Amino acid sequence: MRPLKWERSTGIYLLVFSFFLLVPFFYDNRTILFLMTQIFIFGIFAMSYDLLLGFTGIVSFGHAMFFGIGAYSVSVIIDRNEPTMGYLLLGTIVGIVIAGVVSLLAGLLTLRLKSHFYAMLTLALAGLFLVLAEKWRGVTGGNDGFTMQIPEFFKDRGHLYLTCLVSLIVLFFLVRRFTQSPTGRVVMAIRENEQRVESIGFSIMFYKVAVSVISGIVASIAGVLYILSLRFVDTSVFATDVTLDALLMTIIGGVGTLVGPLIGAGLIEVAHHYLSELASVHWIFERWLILFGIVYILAVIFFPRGIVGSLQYMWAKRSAKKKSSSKEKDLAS
Amino acid sequence: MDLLLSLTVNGLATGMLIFLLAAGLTLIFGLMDVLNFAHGGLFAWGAYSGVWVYDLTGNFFVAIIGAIVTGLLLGLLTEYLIIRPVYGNHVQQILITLGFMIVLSEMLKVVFGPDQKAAQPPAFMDGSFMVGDVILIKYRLFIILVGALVYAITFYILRKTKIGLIVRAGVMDKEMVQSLGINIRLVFMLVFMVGSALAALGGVLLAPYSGVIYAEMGMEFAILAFIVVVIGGMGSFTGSLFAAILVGLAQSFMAYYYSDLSLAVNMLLMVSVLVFRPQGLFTGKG
Amino acid sequence: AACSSDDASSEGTEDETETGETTDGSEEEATSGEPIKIGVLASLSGALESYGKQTKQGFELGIEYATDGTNEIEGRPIEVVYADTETDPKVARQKAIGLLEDDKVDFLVGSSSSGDTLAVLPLAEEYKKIMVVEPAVADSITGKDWNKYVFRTARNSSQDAVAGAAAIAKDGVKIATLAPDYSFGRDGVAAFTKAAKDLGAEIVHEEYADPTATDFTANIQKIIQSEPDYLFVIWAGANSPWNQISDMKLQEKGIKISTGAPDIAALSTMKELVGMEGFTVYYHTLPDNEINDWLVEKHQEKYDAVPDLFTPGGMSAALSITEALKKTGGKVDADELITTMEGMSFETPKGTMTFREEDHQALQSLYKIRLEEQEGVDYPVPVLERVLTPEETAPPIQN
Amino acid sequence: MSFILETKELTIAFGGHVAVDHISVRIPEKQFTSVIGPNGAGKTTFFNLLSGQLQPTEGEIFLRGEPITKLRPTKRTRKGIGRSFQMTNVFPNLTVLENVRLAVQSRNRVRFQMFRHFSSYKEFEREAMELLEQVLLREKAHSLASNLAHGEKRKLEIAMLLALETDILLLDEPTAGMSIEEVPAILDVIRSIKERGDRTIVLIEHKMDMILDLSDQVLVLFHGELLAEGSPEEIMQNTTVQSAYLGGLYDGSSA
Amino acid sequence: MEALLSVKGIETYIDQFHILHDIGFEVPKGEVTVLLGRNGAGKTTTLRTIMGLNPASQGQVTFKGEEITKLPPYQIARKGIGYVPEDQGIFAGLTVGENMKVSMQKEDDATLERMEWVLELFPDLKKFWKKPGGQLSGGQKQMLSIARAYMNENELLLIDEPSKGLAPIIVEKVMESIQQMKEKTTIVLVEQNFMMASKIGDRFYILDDGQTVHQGRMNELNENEGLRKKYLGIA
Ligand SMILES: Nc1ncnc2c1ncn2[C@@H]1O[C@H](COP(=O)(O)OP(=O)(O)OP(=O)(O)O)[C@@H](O)[C@H]1O
Ligand SMILES: Nc1ncnc2c1ncn2[C@@H]1O[C@H](COP(=O)(O)OP(=O)(O)OP(=O)(O)O)[C@@H](O)[C@H]1O
Ligand SMILES: [Mg+2]
Ligand SMILES: [Mg+2]
Repeated sequence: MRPLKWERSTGIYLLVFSFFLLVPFFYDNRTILFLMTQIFIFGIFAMSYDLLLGFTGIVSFGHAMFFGIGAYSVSVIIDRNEPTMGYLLLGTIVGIVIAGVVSLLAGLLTLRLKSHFYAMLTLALAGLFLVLAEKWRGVTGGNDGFTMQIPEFFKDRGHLYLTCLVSLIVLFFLVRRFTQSPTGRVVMAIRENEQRVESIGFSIMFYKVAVSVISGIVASIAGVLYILSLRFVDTSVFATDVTLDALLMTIIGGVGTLVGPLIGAGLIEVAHHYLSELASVHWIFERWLILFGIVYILAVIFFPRGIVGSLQYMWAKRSAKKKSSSKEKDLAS
Repeated sequence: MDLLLSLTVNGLATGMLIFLLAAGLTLIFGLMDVLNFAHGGLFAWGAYSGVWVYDLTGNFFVAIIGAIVTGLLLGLLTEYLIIRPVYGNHVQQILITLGFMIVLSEMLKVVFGPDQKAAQPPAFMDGSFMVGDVILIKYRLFIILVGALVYAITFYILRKTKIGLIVRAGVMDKEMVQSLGINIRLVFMLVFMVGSALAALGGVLLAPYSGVIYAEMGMEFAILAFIVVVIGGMGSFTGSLFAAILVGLAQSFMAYYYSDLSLAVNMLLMVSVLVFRPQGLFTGKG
Repeated sequence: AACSSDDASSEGTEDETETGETTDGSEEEATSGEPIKIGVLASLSGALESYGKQTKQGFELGIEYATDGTNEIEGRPIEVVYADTETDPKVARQKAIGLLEDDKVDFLVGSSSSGDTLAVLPLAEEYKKIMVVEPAVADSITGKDWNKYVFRTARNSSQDAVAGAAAIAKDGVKIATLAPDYSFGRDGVAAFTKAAKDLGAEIVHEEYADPTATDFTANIQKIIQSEPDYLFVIWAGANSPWNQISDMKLQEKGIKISTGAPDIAALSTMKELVGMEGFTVYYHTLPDNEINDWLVEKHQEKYDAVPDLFTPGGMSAALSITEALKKTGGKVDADELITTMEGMSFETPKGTMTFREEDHQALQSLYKIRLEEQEGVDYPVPVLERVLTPEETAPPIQN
Repeated sequence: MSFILETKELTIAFGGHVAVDHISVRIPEKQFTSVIGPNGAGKTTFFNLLSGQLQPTEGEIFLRGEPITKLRPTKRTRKGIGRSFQMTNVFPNLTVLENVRLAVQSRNRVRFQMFRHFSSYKEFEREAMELLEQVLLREKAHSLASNLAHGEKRKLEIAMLLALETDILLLDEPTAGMSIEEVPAILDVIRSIKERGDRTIVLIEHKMDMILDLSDQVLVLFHGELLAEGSPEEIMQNTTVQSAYLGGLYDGSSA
Repeated sequence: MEALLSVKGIETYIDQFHILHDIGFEVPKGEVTVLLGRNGAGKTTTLRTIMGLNPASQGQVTFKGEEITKLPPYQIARKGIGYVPEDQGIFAGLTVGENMKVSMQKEDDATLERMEWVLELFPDLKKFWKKPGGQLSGGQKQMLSIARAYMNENELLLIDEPSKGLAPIIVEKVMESIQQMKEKTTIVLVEQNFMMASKIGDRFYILDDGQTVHQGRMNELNENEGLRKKYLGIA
């Protein structure tokens, strides 16, 4: 029963993903492709956040740090050398390594303690990275940032789109497999009740730190892709706003659902795009951001568990009702 | 010596100001455990409405009362519409309060316009005087005074009444508190309103201090307030006071002695508190 | 705009011959009557909203002025599309792509922040479209990150600094600086220091403060101790040090304050600084020319307010484009436009501006001013001391 | 008789309050030991020390002669000390089945398997189901643990402990709050483990009939100290125990 | 005798789950009414429904002739109904003293008197007055939970498994205290300790699968082995 159900959802995902894979071949509007690319990138980023928040119950207020590490590693290395695939790869690896090390240290330092210490430490570290990027002006250009060339290959809109989408697909299935593996289950148990996990014989530190590292690495990959799509970097990649974006996307989509963050990223980017266009439609929409804020509020009211979470819940509720009503019928007959 | 004194006084004043900003959050986030990202919005509304009333009446104390009333009303609205459905659920709180924050700060622009606005202290508090070589800015002394007063009153209320206990109990187990005959909704609403009023008070007091108010001020200071509440030890009023003063002094001294690091001072402070005293400066109550 | 200098008209003839060579009659036909599209990127929401709006209003008025209200240049109607960058580089790029791909704009204009602008610059090159930068100031826009499609009507940081120095620096004058601790402040001070030293002044202290700071007293204390004649302040954030500068009695201690005068909203926070000497990019009473008179009158009529700091910038950007179009006969081919615009002088509310050939930076007048109290105005008013000529404020070429 | 667990002068103080006070006991292997004592005597704390939830301020613990005082709970569980909790302590938002399956997974030492799907471990699920059957919880296998009634949670607690198949079972009031009708079934489970004779069981209970029925040895804690030690019969006769703990209710052998 | 509390045809849902199907019983003034039943029978949910914590979707709860079905819990509590929840509901972060203080609706002499009585009953509480509730032992928490409910002048007490986790000697004390209170306070008791239930109960109801399946006077149950076997599986 279970594996069957799993197969079906994988099928659906594959179907949806392959639809998106085909998009650039018959639809060539760069604005939309760029928007979609951003959705994929932030989808990856939000997904990495969900791994922390949704699956392990760790809150981070500085997730932007990993995003920024990926972004700066690649852009600095490319900028100082040549815009070739080799340096791109090198930059990516450097980003991954730094993100991994930083998340490892942050995890080791605070994950023994109550969860909000991790949140505070990452907030502080992200702040310090921002200061570093600001101060190390010779390399980073400070707050103004700098533009850079990227390998020819990625200058093609379709290539970039496909690269981001393929990264998303690969990472999504990897992360999903992780959450559905025995290890992933332990991680979820940690979210529920840390102390009890220890007393059934799993050492929680390992798992928490591992999730912190995986999540940091995935986030840094999102940062790399972001740079490829923007060809520009500035200190805003370390800003709290970026973390909040991930947080919002994750929550709107549904915490702990993994697809939720992807849908959340899509929803927020699309809503943002079209709502902001409203401004030129009529002056009444000049303050379109209000509508955007209202979207969040309504989302909580109508989808308290996030979109995917609430749908899953309603689904479960319906099948439970069916079951219990059929049971009642059994009793009656 | 004069220098130290002057740095200390100014640091203290900044600290007190930060405390005023954080005081409301100590109630709402520390005590009631609501992650209220709209706090900055309440704060900015306090500043704008206060300055507006001041421009209208020319009386600073009326302006303060105006801000407090705004805070109370907005607090009522916020609690009822935004917070009530999401007590106890941090994840939902983040989303809904961030949404509301956007609405609040955009509404601010609708009502008061998008430009920054000047704010001056009333004439009798404007300027400074010198004691020896130490410059004492009048308005800062006033801030220190108000800060101390707010601390004393709130501390007294939390100590001497059951309100603090009830709120803490309500956060731990809402159902049980209700089963004991306490209308916890009402209590939460009142405390939230007071927290909002404190935010608004912080806002209106900040205005003449920095001389200017702008719609984005809310988010900027909310993060600082949040940091203070956490390093103070969640929900501890005394802790917030000390943390705020620590931040104020650190900023002041860092700016003088290691100004290259002043960008990082808050974060460094937070890291050191996390490393050396992870539970916060003070724990729990009071 | 008829009084373009000689070299401009000579370039015009050059153009004609060029088009003559590549003449393609049918194309000529096709372009005329078809609209020319201009995409303007500006922060229309968020922290820099008021700057963005100034640019937008200025640009609108600029088109109106240049076309005498017909909205047509060389028989081609002009369509302007405004896009909100929200002061977010990602959004800026997204909107720019939208403008280039969907709206098929022929020109880009913008934007309110340097980051947004830098994120868009490569697109200008990629799509081979002229981008007129306004009012972003970062030197790197016409420096390290420049490409040949980029022209800037806004003054850059260095020009500001040079103007700031010109306002106060003299032989033997001791100056301390106060600036926010990020690239805007650091670059500004570096440029200022150089310019001031060239004028013989001595920089006795450089002080940098947290750009989000509320308390500046410690920084000011250090400045007092360095005993300068002048304190030159570079500040851009909404939070400002003015109150505290006055509270710390700098003026009474014989330290004069100088800074670049900001827009009107921010001027209202500088009441304490009446008497200050400094410079400004624009204040509506400063320039003395017809275009400015027209601008002030029209702006007053339309928005019931005087034009603000960046309004003439927006107008200048529009005028630079219309001027170039007049010269190319309404053709929007980028290479042709580049040759036209390089070295082109054009009239703006701030007088004549000239795009320098090397880096496409518009050389322009800035104004040495003094803040004075004026009856009926609730902010200190910048009063002209001296026009700082384009030559005087020309920044170094950095690309 | 060999001893599997031994404590030497085991002590823990919370602030000034000494909750476990220099306790030296030896728990015989494959026997049934009960711990009784008034509320707050230190029984649960004693368990917490044995299982590693708390670190003693003084004293040592040996497992089969090997010191384990410094080990974390995880390690102790892997070495064979399993426990149930007095205050129900499960994974609330996982299903009942998943709660138990995690314990089964732990026993099978599947810890870092990141790339196989958990549902491919069919045998875990089967085992978990069997355990749920034993504790009369099969029907609730797919409910969330948070939706269980109190007594049901207690049963789940026991199932999770059994799933670990540790050599030592520390049971902290397993039947508290369990209904009169269902206690016998749980008792049967415990008894059958005892009768298999390969496990060491330590039980905290306030139900004297259970103690009398099952124990080989009884430890009595009082104010953190070891007050008495002996066979159930001896303990019941002990007048101090009677007055301090039993009161009038158990003067004979009431139901 | 008039019923102080009467419960009629209660249907309660928690989320989508239908937990109580038609529960009905009467609680006469001055008596101890015991609810019995298997784990998961719905005893706790019944008490919670009376308290308004899981409001009934159908049926009526009447207290002193007044319908309280739809009232919020705090109003129900203020009408004079005290509740000792199954999970004790201790405020872990508050000290024992603060836990007691929060629960006092009034702070008059009568309350202080009752407090003295309670502290005598459970001296441990006095001993650990300043200790956070979360650090108490299981039994101590249970005592604190009972003690809190005794602080107010309640006409009706709903007590969910008070003897759970208590040493025999304390169980005895709790029983005594209930006996003492009976004059003023009517009690609904959920209890698995049959010895205790049978000693202090006047009347019993047996619940099963969210329904009341049997009722009677306690002494009938004590005397009738068949009944005990049938419903409770004990001899
Ligand atoms: N974490 C702790 N901090 C402080 N004191 C504690 C802590 N845990 C237990 N205590 C105290 O230690 C004493 C022993 O508690 P313990 O839980 O071991 O009792 P117990 O014998 O299990 O009682 P019960 O039968 O009521 O469960 C109690 O007085 C309790 O208040
Ligand atoms: N929050 C909930 N969600 C779903 N089902 C629940 C919830 N709480 C209880 N139940 C179910 O309702 C039924 C009745 O539960 P209740 O707690 O009332 O039983 P009880 O008679 O008190 O049992 P016990 O003796 O074990 O305490 C049980 O089957 C339980 O699984
Ligand atoms: Mg215990
Ligand atoms: Mg129950």
